[in-house]
Amino acid sequence: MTTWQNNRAARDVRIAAGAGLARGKVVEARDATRLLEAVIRPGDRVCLEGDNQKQADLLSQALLAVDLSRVNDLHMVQSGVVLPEHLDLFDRGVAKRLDYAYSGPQSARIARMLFGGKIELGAVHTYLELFARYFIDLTPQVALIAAVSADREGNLYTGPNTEDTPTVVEATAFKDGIVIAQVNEIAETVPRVDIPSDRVHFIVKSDKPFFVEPLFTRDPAAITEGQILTAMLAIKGIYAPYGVQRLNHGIGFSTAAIELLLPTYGERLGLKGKIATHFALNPHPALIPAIESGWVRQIHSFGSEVGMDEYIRARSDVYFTGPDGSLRSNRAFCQTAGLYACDMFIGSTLQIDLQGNSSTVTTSRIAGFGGAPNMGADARGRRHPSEPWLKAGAEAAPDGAALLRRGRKLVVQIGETFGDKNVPLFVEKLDAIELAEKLNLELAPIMIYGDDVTHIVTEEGVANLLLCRTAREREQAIRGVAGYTDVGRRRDHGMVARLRERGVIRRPEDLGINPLDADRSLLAARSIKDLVRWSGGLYAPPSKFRNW
Amino acid sequence: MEDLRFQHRVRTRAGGTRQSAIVGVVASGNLEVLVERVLPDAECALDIKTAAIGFGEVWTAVVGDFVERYSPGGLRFSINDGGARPDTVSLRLAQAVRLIAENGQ
Amino acid sequence: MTLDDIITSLFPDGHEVRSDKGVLLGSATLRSGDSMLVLGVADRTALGVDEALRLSGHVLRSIGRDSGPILVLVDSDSQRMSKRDELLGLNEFLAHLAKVLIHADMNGRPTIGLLYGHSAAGALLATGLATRVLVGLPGADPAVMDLPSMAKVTKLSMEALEEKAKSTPVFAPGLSNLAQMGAVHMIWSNTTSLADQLEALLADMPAARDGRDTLGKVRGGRLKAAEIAERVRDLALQAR
Amino acid sequence: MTAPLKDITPAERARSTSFYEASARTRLELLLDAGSFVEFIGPEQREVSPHLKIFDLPEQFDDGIVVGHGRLDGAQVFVAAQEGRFMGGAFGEVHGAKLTGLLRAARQIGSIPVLILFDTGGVRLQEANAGELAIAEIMRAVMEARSSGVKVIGLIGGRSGCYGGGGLIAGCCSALAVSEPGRIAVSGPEVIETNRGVEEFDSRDRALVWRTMGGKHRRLLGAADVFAADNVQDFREAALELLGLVGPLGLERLKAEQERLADRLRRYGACEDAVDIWTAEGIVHAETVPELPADQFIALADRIGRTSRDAR
Repeated sequence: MTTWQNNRAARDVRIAAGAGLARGKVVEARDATRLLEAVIRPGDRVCLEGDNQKQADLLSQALLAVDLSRVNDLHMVQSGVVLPEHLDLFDRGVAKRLDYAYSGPQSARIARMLFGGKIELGAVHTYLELFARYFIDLTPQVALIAAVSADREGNLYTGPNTEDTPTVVEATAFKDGIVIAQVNEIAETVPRVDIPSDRVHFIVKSDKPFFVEPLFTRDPAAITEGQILTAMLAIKGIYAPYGVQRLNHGIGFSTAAIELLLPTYGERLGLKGKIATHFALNPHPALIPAIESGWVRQIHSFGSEVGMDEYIRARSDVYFTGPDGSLRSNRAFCQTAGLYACDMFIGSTLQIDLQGNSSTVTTSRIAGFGGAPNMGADARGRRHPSEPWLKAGAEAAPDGAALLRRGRKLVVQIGETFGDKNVPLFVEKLDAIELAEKLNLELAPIMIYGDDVTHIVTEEGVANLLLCRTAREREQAIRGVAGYTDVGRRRDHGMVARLRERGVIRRPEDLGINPLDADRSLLAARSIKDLVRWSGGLYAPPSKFRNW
Repeated sequence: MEDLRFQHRVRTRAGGTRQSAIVGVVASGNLEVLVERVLPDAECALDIKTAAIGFGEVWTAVVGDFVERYSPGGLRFSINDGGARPDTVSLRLAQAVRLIAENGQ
Repeated sequence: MTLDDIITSLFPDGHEVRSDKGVLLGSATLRSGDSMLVLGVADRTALGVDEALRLSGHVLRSIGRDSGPILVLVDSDSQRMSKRDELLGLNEFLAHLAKVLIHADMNGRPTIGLLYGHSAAGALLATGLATRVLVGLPGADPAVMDLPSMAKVTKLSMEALEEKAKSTPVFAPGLSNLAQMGAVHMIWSNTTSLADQLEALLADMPAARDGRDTLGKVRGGRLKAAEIAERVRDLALQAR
Repeated sequence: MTAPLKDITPAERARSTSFYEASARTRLELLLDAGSFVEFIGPEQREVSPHLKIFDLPEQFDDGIVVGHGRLDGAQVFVAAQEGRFMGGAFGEVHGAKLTGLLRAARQIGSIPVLILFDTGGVRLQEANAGELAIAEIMRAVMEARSSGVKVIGLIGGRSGCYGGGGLIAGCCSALAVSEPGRIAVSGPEVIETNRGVEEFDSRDRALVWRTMGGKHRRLLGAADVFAADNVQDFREAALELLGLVGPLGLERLKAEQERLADRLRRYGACEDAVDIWTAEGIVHAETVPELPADQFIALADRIGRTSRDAR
């Protein structure tokens, strides 16, 4: 006779095996490894929670310490490969196969391990893509998650850094999986219930708070004149003419410069209220002066940012907060918002080729995608109109019938022609392609495809790729803003001049910008301390950013 | 270190009366430009000492564009470069011309 | 030579110099019968706030008494590199010691430094380099900056640094380099009586004016300092 | 924070210019009466370090220090400003000799004060012996100048702080003004960490670095006399205030300094952290001192009342 509840029965056996180590749902930290040995089976799909910000660090250490005869050959399905332990799992043989989205700090080691065959790679995803697969073909059998606090029943408060947790728990708990949470404290009551207790099977009390990386803090003191010029070009050359109100910013210094120019340069241009009012964005400290100056109406966030909690709590008109007052972030929803409800993505990258494809991969590093491709892609399923979207669509296809013409999302790559150590931003061939050839990948790891990119901004000017009609025009438009890189110096001067006449390329002087005005005195805040002052003392930056 | 030297014939004399000016600082990714009004009106020269070896072609292009754009006649530029990017070089050169174009000593 | 050998050879007519955890305090009798104030750092002791304050106090207490010229013996580590010392303001304590020595020297209490062992960085500035005449003994091994640390910062190999050190005294450790720079006025012999050499020096003390840059120029170790200082001085005097 | 761009007076410009961020030349331009600065051995003389080429390193035409004279509220002053971004503002042979020469002139004249705008990591490694000796000569020259009645005022608020021998020179000055980001110490954070281990001193814990060596702690200790907000105008006003306050150096001051430092060791010698010292000073909620805005901090420091101007 066919049985239809095998998975549920198997889950109950696992829970029973773990229950011996628990009082109620609570397991002591010292028993965490024994708990994992009890509930995890060889070959399981395991989601070890961790992304570019928060990390279930205690549980990753516990998993690393398991008895290999009981737990091995796991298939890790996780957003972030960020902690050294995440890769130690593969070195030790606890895990074998990997599907992930982001690997920032481990990007060099993960590349070595892929070459060395230590890791069987499924695929590198965007966040939203990996989340989607949790519900189709990569559903975890066990999820190891991180929360701020739990009550005795197992209701969880995930706090400002809620991030991926609801998505991971949804996919696991409702498909007969086991959810184990590490928490910083066990309280009588939690400030708010982010995860209801019936989805949580075990709780491990950690003796120190889970690790959170301050990934979105850019010290204004490090912003250069070149970045300021580039930011001025973006504001005057793109934000203003398209009237971009709903948008997402990348995490680089150029976009931080834009955020800090809004209350000064943007104000002088009379753009307040007309641009940059609604964001899908982490709580960037650099946006504080714009918020305080009344520029920003609403921000939904993927995660939180270290030191911003009190500021957010005090600015609930702007941020999404729970009944307890603290930020509620949600990566899956914010990624969806960035994909469908924003008219612009603007961010930096490491390499751009002649077609406009961009990548943050270098031959020795595989940093993964994170969320940028979801933001930096035209959403083909979008149906609601907006002015910037329609205008961009019209520029791309001026001859199409207006009522049938798709709009276009503005996907802007911003950067300086040369990056750190004089490495050029523009290349003839992306390192990502070389890497794909070396690793025999079926797809090169492209962050943003050239056909999605609408504008490229450098200190040399703005290239509007929507206005290019041929591949050759597109290539010359890119060369035309590539400055003194090899790519830039090999431009066709005549064609670039014609593109400029058509407004495909706009130089600083075409926009009425004098590069000599790009001065740090334009920044609304020139130091982290200035940001603290703007926040009225509510922003508490982490120690590594202080000079007081 | 690498030494580079450029000499150009230019259309017009640089404006202003200042005899010399200095901008920038020698640090990683930065440079100082000392500009002096010491040459005949139709000439300009740039003497560069750079910590970044092998960028002669890029310098040629940067200097060419700069001279074309500003016509800094009569000026000698002496540059100590800590490996600045071309955009920074262009900016400092422009700043130096702006400063020496002021009136004064 | 050990410290005891040195003190015995310097002061055959007697002394009361005591070492307490590396801090030397006391006085001694010169050939002439006059006394000399003695202080210093021994046993390669690091100079921290406590040590510096005891040394400066010793000098200040002697002022106004007929306690003669001042000898500073130096075999120290660097300044003490600790959180506590910096928390308490080590820079002030070291500066204070130097100031007291310089003040005494300018006010009738000529100072002589005797570098007989190691010294470095802030410790050397506050002791030997704050005296009017710094004497080296053979075997002394001062090091403003040690080569391994330099190699780390400059990212050059030790071999490369040692090679460069052959052509210039300007950065590498060692008594002869410091002598060539004009920091060490003379190197005494350790085979003849130190008392004789001290007597000769006291009988022929150079003027209190700081002539170390000129000395460095004459010895070919520091070719620019004296000239630059002189030019700035002249320009500043004209600007009055 | 930035005022909207418009034509502004020099004082307004000085007020809106961060001392920490400004170059040595900009600091001098805005510190002194407008247009009054005249440089000695300026960059066009190209008196560069003769030693950097041994290491194949780039030179700077002024060797990282600007010296000259100008006017402060109409009165003549000598000034020296270190450029903290060129080799960390470190002392080399030429760099040091320029300051030595300036101090020697001041001594000869006796009545023109000297302002030193420190911004230095200490001795320049590539010419360590020359740099160390230059510092020794400067210390001697400061003492000789002060003994002749010259006021030597140190201003500290640059990005390289005032470290190594720079800290010792600062200790020789008649008085110091310091801002919050300014740091004064001998050993740098990394050096302490290397020598003592990260458990004693974590150099990446910048809050720890600043509360151990930073401007607020130095002001509360009495190691600096005036606390300036981080803008050039505040430093200008601090310099003017100090020039009006300090008197000539003599034995009594050195004795008073001995007592001042001995008192510090007695009171705080057993303290483990700056917060313990501030608590011992009677500050409630001492842990919040780093967060205090400049005006509140100045009021607090004045209430504690530790200064050293009669004891240094």
